[in-house]
Amino acid sequence: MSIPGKLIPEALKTLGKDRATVSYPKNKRTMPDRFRGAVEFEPEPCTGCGMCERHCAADAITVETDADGNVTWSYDVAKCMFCGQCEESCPTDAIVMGQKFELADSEKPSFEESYTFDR
Amino acid sequence: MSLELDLATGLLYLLVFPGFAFLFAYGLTAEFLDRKLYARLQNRVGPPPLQPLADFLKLLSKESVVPDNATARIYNAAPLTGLAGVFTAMLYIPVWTEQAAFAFEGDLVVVLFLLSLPSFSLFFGGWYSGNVFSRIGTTRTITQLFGYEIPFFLAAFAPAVAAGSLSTSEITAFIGANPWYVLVLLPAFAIALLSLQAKLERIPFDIPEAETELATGTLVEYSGRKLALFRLTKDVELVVGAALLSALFLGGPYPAGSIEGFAGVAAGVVVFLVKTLAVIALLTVLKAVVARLRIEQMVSVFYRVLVPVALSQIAVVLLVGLYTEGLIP
Amino acid sequence: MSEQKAGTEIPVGPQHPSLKEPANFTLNVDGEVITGAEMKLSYNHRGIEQAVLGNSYIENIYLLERICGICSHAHTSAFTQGVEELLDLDVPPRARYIRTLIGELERIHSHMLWLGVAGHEIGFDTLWQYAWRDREIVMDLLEEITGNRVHYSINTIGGVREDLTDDQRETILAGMDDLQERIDFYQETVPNEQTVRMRCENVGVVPKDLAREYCAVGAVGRASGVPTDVRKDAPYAAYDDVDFDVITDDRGDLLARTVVRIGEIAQAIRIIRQVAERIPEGDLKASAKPPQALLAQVPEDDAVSRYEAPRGELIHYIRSDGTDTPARVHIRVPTLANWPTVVESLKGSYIADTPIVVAGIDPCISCTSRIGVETDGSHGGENAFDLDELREYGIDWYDERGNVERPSTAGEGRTATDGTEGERP
Amino acid sequence: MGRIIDWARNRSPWILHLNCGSCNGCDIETLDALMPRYDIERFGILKKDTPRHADILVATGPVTKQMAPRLKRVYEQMPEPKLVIAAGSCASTGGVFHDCYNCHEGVDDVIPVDMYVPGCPTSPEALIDGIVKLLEEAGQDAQAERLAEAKPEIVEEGARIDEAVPAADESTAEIDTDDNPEEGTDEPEPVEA
Amino acid sequence: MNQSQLKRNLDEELADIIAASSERDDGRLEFVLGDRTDLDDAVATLRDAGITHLITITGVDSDEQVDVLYHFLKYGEYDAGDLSEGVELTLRAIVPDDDPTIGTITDQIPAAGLYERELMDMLGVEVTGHPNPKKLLLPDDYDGGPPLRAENVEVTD
Repeated sequence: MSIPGKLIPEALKTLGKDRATVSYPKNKRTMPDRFRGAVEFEPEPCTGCGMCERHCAADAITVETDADGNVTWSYDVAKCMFCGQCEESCPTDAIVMGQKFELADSEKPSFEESYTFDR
Repeated sequence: MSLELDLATGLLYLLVFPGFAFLFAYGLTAEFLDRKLYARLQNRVGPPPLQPLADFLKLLSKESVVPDNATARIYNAAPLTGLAGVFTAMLYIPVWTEQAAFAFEGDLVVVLFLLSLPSFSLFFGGWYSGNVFSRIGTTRTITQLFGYEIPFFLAAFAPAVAAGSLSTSEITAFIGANPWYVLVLLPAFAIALLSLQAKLERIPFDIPEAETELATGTLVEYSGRKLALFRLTKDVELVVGAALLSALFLGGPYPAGSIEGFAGVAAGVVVFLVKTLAVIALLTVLKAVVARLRIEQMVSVFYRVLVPVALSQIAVVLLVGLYTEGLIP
Repeated sequence: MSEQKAGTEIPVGPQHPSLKEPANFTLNVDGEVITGAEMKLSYNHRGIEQAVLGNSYIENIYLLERICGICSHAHTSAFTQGVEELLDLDVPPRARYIRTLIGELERIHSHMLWLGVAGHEIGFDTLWQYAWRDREIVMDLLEEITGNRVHYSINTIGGVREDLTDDQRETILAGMDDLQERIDFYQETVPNEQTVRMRCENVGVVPKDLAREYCAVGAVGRASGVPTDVRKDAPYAAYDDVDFDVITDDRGDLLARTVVRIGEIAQAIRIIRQVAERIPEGDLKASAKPPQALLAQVPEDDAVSRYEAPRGELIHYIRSDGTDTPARVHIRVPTLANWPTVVESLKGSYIADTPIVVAGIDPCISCTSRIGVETDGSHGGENAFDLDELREYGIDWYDERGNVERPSTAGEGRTATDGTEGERP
Repeated sequence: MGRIIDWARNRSPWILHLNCGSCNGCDIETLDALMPRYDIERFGILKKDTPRHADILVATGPVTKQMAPRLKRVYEQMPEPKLVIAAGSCASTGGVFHDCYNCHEGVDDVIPVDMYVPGCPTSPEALIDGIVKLLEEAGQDAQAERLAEAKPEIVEEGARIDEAVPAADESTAEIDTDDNPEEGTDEPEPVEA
Repeated sequence: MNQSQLKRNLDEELADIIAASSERDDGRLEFVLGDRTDLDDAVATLRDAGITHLITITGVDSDEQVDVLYHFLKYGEYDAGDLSEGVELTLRAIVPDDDPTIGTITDQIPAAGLYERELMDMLGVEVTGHPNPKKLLLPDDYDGGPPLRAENVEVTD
């Protein structure tokens, strides 16, 4: 039977080390380039093709075109699963995955955003 | 000294130092230092200094639920008994001089008994809260109690045998007068340390509250201020246990104990704090570097390893005593 | 719920600290000894297999990714490999290498996670903290390469979505150096720490024949001496081109599984180094067509896709009917294959061992209960044990495997028993 | 007094993590927040294992049909004041599982939610952000509101507790401490070794 | 033994009870049972041939029949780096929708217990002789039909 405590040297070494903790809310890190945060939408290039809606497994994006040709693009970040398929499917780069991840909110309606524009 | 003065000092001991106020403050501080050191050992930041106080106040302000199938009277009374026990125990342990606030021949036994009270209060509280987890937790508490009490008592009696007295204060004075006994008593100190860890139900002996098996065991149903009291009990028990160990094995306030006057008191308190914090730090490191044992492993370690060691320690102490008295060459 | 009348029943879960996921066990205990286990894991059943049928293959990649957050790459890889088989697509080598890379990073992340959780289950919180701290190395790499810490979403039909830059290769190699150092430490420390040994040695033993009988897969099988590994059996992605060993152990207990898993991390580091060093240049996708065009070509057919997930062999069965939505996707997760071994090894263990025995197979309940659960038994029709038979079974079980104290005669355990039974309302 | 209690509550939010059918992603990230990298203990947050000890319920996953009653029960078992965080997109709205036959559409289908934290999964940072926001904004109001709404019940329960134990626990503790030593205190004899 | 050899051997041994067999491009063997009542014999034969590892049981519902697929694996074993590949093998039994029953194979392969219960829940195929045919994965109060039967699947897109 060996004596327990194989970890003691490591634990004591750790005492001398810098702590591993980030000081998150105080200092925010820069997210990596590829980080997939909330979707950012640019109405300008959008053609209203609806590929994003079609490829969205969570149905977070809806695209509606009314009789007058007005396109309503709406997005619910609380449904979004941040897969980035919409960005890839968008033929005109109207959708970009942003860097924003601090999305917490107590009111559900504030998660929805929508753009109506003419095509 | 007049009776009034006696009464006044008595009350001071009780309520301020080393009684309620001091223990409350030191207990919470000890919890903070314990958590902080534990966190640092794990490479974390750990809680802010006033954390235990915030926890305590928050719990006081929370709803305190009595579960439907609990036996309300016992369930409600349990947290107080343990707390009362540990607060009382402190009065018999020397703090700034070798003389405890209250002392009499045989007070060591009382202290040891009072230190067992929290386990019993946990047992009653857990048993009567009517939850299956807490029932298993309480049976484990009691099983564990049987496991550690005997080695703990034996270890505590080793210095008592050396000093030839059952009074904590006398033992402290004896160790203070013969500091090399600290080395003789090292094995007993180690055993007492392990037993104290088991008493406090901390890793590796946190079997009764094993969070991964029993949620928090005995305390599963407790909430609000009753939980706060249980937590306070643990904190104070930690301090009192550390103080007892430092008094029995490390010579209490020595070498500061002999200084006269206010400086002596101050130095004594400093030495007391240093020694108890050292004991607490040892307990924390122990908590950080091992895995939890199973209940039967814990009992078997205590019975098969620690009890024989404690017995031989007493034999060694006897021999050393005989040797110093010149009875054996 | 349970057929047993006597003894104490401990409900474990669905909210229970040792199960990070909702599973519900009812343990029948005699004092500290488990005499029977009834499991109900359907708390996590979401009905994904039906939801899959209403979505296109593209959407399903992301839906299936969310079967499990720990083996998300495994699920997408298995699924896309299956669809590629249906479509007869040749995935370009660079994409295969990237898949291998992510797969191995995920394996490290999963095994480190397991090591930490296992530490937590046996009350070794410091190990938990250390393992998860070191796991952050991998999490950072994954986030940098794929854009998310958990759901990488890097697979797409016919290839991968993101490239690996040279900078990232450097970062990976540097990260692997750091990690190697840590893994050496764990390899040295964890299996040799006495308290870990006390908790893991001869606990939850699955002997080789039992592992065979119950078709155990992955690290559980390998720790019991069954050397199965899809990466060797039927190499996919780039596993043909890289050198690695299959770690096996013949003890079959928890310690063996720990050793095997830590060994696998070391192997994964080896694979990742090779991949980062020799990744070939080339395309990322088999076809430049947009996904919608690819999906129009799915023939009516079926495919079985196997993948060595961190927990073992993962199977996706995909049936297509010529439309852009699948006609059936059946998923067999490794945890499901390993459940029967848990039930077997629980019987006769101590309550204190439950978490670690259950955790020993690295259960992934969200994977498992997507489809199904198992209650006590499946033991060739003998599952109508009553309490005494179960107790006997437990004792026999311990006797056969030796070395462990016979539970029901252990003096201290009994103290608990009598009290618990006596006062039960 | 109220300010002291607010201070204490804001500095000691103990969380209870409940997986209601999530994919694990949010769960490992929630636990990850306890680990050295993010160490939410520096905010005084502890992870508790029983609803009785917890102040904030962190629920993940779309809430499966089977899990819904349990979620409700766990919520009811928590002592007031209590707060609920729906961690992750699934917990907020059902997310990718919103049309599965065995799922509810998020936690708020079953119990009231005070803070939604979208993300798939919620990174530990997002969760910390959520808890901070919860304590900052919703915390006081929501607590006060719920307390006001739930008053009848609490008074009833409180009454029962108060009947069993005289109001001030602390003072009782003091009295106890006072009593016991009194018996054995007579004259501390100075003894010499 | 490679898959073609294995197929030839099995074709011979199973000649009486299989209706068709095929080897697919990826090396997977498929055997179609002539009659679902022969399942037991087929599994016994496979076991004798050393194929004991059941991967999973899949059910696929088309409108008038449920195909129950038993996926097996012949282990690829390697010692000291020597690798021989595993062979996948599928046994297909056809169950008509109007009489959805099939015999159990749990007595021969204990691991099948789980998969058969899953089959019962999700596709409503009753597995006769199953030792523990309790509801397994659907919620206790679930009252819809088997979720994977064609009539219960709503195809939205």
